Amino acid sequence: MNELKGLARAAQIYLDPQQRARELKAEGKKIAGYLCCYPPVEIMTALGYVPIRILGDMNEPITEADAYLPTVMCAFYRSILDVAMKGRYDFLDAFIGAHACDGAERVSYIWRSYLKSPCSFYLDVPHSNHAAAIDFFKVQLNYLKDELEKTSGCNFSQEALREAVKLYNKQRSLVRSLYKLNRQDPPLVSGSEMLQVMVSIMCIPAEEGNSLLEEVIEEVSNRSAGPGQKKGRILIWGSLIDNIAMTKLIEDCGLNIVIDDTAIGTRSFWVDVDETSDPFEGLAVRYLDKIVCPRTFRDTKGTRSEDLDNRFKYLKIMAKEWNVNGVYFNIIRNCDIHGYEIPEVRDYFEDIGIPVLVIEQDYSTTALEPLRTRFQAFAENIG
Amino acid sequence: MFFAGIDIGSTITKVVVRNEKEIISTLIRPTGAEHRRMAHEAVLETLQKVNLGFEEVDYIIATGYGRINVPFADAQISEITCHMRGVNWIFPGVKTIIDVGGQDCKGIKVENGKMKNFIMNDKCAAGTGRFLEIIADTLGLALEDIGEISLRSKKPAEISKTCTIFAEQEILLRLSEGCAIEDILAGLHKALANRIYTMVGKIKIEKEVVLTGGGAKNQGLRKWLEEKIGYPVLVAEEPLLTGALGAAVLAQEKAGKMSDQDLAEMKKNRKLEAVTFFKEDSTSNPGA
Amino acid sequence: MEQKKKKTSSAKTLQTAREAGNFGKRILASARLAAEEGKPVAWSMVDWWLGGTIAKAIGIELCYPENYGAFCAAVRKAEPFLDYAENDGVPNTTCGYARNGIGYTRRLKENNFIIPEDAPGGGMPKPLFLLGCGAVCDARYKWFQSMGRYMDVPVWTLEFPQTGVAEFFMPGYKEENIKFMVRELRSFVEFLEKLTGRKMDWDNLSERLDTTFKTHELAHKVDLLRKSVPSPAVNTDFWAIMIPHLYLPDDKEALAFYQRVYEEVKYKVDNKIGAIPNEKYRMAFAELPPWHTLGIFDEFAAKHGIAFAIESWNYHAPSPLPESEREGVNDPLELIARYSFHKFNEYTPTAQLNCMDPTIFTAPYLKWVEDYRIDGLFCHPLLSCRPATYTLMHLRNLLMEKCKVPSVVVEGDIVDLRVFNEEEAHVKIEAFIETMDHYREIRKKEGFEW
Amino acid sequence: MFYQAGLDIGSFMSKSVIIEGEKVLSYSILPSSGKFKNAAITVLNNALEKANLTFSDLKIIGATGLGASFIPYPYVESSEVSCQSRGIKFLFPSVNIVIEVGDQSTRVIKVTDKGKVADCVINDRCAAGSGRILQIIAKVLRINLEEMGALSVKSNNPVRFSTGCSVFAETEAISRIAEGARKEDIIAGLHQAMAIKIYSMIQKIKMEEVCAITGGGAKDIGLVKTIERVIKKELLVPEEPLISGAIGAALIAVEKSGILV
Ligand SMILES: Nc1ncnc2c1ncn2[C@@H]1O[C@H](COP(=O)(O)OP(=O)(O)O)[C@@H](O)[C@H]1O
Ligand SMILES: Nc1ncnc2c1ncn2[C@@H]1O[C@H](COP(=O)(O)OP(=O)(O)O)[C@@H](O)[C@H]1O
Ligand code: SF4
Ligand code: SF4
Ligand code: SF4
Repeated sequence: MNELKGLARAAQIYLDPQQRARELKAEGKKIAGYLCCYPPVEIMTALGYVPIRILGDMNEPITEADAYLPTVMCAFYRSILDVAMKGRYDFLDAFIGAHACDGAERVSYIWRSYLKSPCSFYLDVPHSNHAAAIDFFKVQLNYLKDELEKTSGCNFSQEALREAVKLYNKQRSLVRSLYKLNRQDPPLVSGSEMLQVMVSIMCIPAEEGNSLLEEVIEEVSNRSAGPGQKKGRILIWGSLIDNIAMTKLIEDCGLNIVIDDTAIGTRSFWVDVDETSDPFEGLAVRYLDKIVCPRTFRDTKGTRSEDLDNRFKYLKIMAKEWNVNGVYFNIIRNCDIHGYEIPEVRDYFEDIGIPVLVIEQDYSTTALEPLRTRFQAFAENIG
Repeated sequence: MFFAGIDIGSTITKVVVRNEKEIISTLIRPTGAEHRRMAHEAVLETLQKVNLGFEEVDYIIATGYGRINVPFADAQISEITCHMRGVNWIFPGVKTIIDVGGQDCKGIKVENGKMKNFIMNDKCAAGTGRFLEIIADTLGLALEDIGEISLRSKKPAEISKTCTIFAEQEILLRLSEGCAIEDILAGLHKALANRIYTMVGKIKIEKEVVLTGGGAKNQGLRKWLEEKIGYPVLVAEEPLLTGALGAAVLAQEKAGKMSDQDLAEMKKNRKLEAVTFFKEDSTSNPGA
Repeated sequence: MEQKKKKTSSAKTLQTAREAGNFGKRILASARLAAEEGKPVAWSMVDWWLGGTIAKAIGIELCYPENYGAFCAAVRKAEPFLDYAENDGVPNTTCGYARNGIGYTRRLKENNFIIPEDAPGGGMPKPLFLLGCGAVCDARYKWFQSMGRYMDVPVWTLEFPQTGVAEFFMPGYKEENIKFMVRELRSFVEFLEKLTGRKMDWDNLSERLDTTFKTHELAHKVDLLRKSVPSPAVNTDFWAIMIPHLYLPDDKEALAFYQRVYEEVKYKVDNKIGAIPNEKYRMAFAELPPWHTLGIFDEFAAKHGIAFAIESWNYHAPSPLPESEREGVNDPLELIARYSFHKFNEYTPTAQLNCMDPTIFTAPYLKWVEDYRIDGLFCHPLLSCRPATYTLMHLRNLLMEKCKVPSVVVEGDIVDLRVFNEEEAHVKIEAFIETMDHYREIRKKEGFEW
Repeated sequence: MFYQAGLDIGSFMSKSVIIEGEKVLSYSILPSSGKFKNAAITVLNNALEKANLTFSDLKIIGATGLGASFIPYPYVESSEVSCQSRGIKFLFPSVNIVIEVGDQSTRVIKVTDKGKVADCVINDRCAAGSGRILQIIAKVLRINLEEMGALSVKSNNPVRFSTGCSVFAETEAISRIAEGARKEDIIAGLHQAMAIKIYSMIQKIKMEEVCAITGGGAKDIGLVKTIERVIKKELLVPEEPLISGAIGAALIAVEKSGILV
């Protein structure tokens, strides 16, 4: 199959993330594409689908999508629809849209109004982690299962789902181990390498992803020359980054990306699914409640500062454990979910003495260069 | 000991040479296309004014848009940091810096000499010094004069187009309608001041406010900005130089942290040669 | 910033529409009065009658930051608030109402929660809690969460499931949605009881619901009357008269008011009195209006004979809840859930028929263009509200493909008038007249009804 | 038969045509140079002269363009969009879509069988992508506007512009020259950027069978070829693209005034 291993293999997959899926499809596998980190991959896997995360492309000028979406929306989702309209995801056997945020929701709708897959499901993810919402989400997951089952060609079994949960929990724990290697100074894995690995494992079968992760962990644990020491150790918070042009720019400017809280990064892997007797229960709780993303509303309980801790404490912990001295807010322009959160998260970090750089970027590689000065100034300031 | 800061702006190249206490020589010249390989000459010229040799300079820092590839600089530092340091050196009480340069406009918040926050606009020329240049050019006036002229107006014209290019057309239209030049200029300056104010306002403008960069040389812009802000802003004697000055100040600081031996070693490796320092394209091949 | 725009507000064509403004002022005034008397006040998002009615039944006065945003924009006093919100780091791409609300709240806080003297419309008093909602847009809860930042008051978010068209028809799916909503409402009642120390007044709630249904039925009948040619009322009328049915439907005065609206419109229809002289074209408007420049529609009417016969699905009262849905439902909470869900899904069959998603913001128009004999759609993509903008391109495609109705696109914003270009709107409408003529002929050729 | 005149007083160029029935008798094109009134008078007189007519021979004058309000004699005004669509239909009866690259704005117009506007997308808030940038870059490169096209076609390594802003594109071009980039590559890069922008505009109203390009930008063969490559379609180009708006103005004036031809 392929001789490349570890980081080199990840770099190769990253270059054409859908290639492996197309190969598998040619071998007769069914492929399910999903949006954002909310549709449970366990269910797709249990039904014999290979789940792949649908990505945009910062290198591709957005043209086709302009016929279907206004230019004022999140460029990441515009790009997704654009590459899809251009045929990049034509091979999908199932499309799973999700109500991650408004952008994801509307794109799910528009996608399936024009691009027809043999199976398509729109997963309504509730806005809160209220008890009723979790139960409702569980019902939704059952509908997802039913819908996928119709076209999967195999029957659903609780056993298979439990196996899938184990498989992905293993993946999550491997991802966490990999990130832990960046607690030391200098970190062992660069932000760009990390991103290549994350993109790769989201686009290949879990078993392959797990071996890839094991290879990478072994490779970097033994490495003598990692990304090297730079001026700042930063955490990236915000909308996702799926192109290394972005991480390279940041690293070029003298910053080590040691940890992130973004959707293509820790947010998708940080927490496990509990192995509950009804696996749907564990899935619903994990995806709706345990994933911490500002798209999910958490009730205010008690005072304001308790509320803030309830929402962002994990960031404080990350910042401490990875010993960061700066935070970069990566906001894709028009991302409301993160946009409204900026002042609060900023103040939260600044209260613990960690400076913040906020950039609203346009999700396009041609628009990156002007950002250089900002990253450099930030590096100089925290370094 | 001597230290040099060279600020290669999109429009203007500035050099400041200092000793431990004061500025001893400066230079300001356009960055124009033909000068883009001449950073070394600019530095030599500045040194020549005070009869210094190139080897006598202990530390050189390059900043500005074109800083990235100046082969003889000992360090490159972004213009945001340099402006902040330069302005802070002149006005220790500064809290907010508004820098209107040729290619961008920045707001910098300073607290106890440290940068607290900054904001920058560089996607649209409508809020930058380039806007002023184009206006001056369209009206056939000298850039130095348009600010003054705009102050004569009692009835600023309404300029509805924000785009620099379209504003140029709107000027022609207003002229055809018989609008006075000073009123047109006042309208344009006001519009520019508004845009800058809105942008910088995002990081909260606090006293003392220093206006710097080439835009600070424009009296009209200064007046309309002060009107928006509600109190006077400070301007350095030569606002163009703050970036280069900050670089020179930083040069002294860096040199101070090095041993004589290391400094000598570093100096030996300097290459004083013509290389284009504009290399914005380094990531235009991403994903590869 | 100085503004030299010509006419801002519009001359409404209905007498009742001219009176409707009082309701807006009344909402603010009663909230302030309640606050002075030490009664609980909350700020609520428009949530399609889910939580607002319940809160009022337990004795809480409500005001609506969204409505306040539109108000500040209409009197052109929103800009300082927008700036003030952006000042704190809120991106200028977020909802204009939200930025207005955040800016206002920030001012309020800095004034120790004494309403600033110059607050437009007298201002909103500090609330006991904030009521966000999950319907339609993320702003509805994220924005309320952000306002919490300045006040240290609890925020409650009401869930509102958003269903896909195909899913809506899956077995049992709809009832699961209702079940979820009812449970949500129940925990909201618990939250209220705990917060206020009061007990829910269920009779009061039922009575309020009853009034709501009546007010809405009238509002809906007015909508039906508007199908007549010439149009008895236009968009600028609607945006005034909607305030009582959107914010105060459970109020007796609103009901009485609607009776009068209905009579006035009925009279005009019976006597074939058009809202605008010389109606030549009938247009629909999607979705949220430029509150700061409503006068422009009068100009379109005068210049080209354009009547905006229907507009803004989001703001319209739904058709009455079908009997089958009410039957055997005794729990007022369930009734509320069913009604709100009905509002969002009554056009889902239309969407299914057309093999398209979503229902919201698109499917109603597919039906409307036929019912209201629409010649063209005016699309108003908003720079700051994506939720009402996301589907506009899609809607235009659908209308053209399925009904041969063309659309004109003029960008702008609900609140931020810095991004609206009146001149551009006029140029585009002028060219669009030809377009409407053209498609009238095409529709005729292809055998459409209108 | 009678004589009708059309005037298009643009921000950059003033154009006039004299039409008799189905025939364009003469036309004239002059830079507006910011003096719209003068330009309007001169450009009309020139065309009259060429057609051997005098002002009194004209039955009606139609006008359009940014500077139309400066025309000192009576005329019928129409919007630029309508004029372009009518004018193009007159020149190419089969056309469905017109791309107009003017000085201040780029427009894509969908045209009905009768030459009326079926739909349009206008880009006129930001000069990025308008014809103006061509002039700016020509000036930077010290070449004539007319030479741009031929040079662009020669490029095989177009420069990738990192900015959308016309003003910054100028600065960027200067940097590229300093780095030694070839003129043709810079121009081709610019054309590529414009073509992509135009393509996405066309997408907003959906592609149709027959497309034409007009306005000053249509004189730039490099731009035309690049757009053709990007949209994968051949473009019709009028012999004199600058006058299509003026033609339309004349035709619409006749319709509006109800004179029988
Ligand atoms: N004498 C002057 N009077 C008014 N404006 C000036 C003057 N000199 C320069 N400027 C303005 O300053 C700008 C350049 O500012 P500068 O800070 O040097 O920018 P950069 O660092 O990008 O080259 C020019 O665009 C011009 O608008
Ligand atoms: N010979 C030419 N070659 C290339 N481009 C040209 C040529 N002549 C004019 N242009 C372009 O056309 C534009 C003017 O187009 P025009 O349609 O006259 O616009 P307007 O009507 O706004 O004046 C100029 O900005 C210029 O870029
Ligand atoms: S970046 Fe924003 S709009 Fe895009 S997926 Fe994330 S939350 Fe949604
Ligand atoms: S729908 Fe739009 S305008 Fe209304 S609250 Fe949401 S974002 Fe704001
Ligand atoms: S509006 Fe004008 S100045 Fe601004 S980006 Fe566009 S072309 Fe440049």
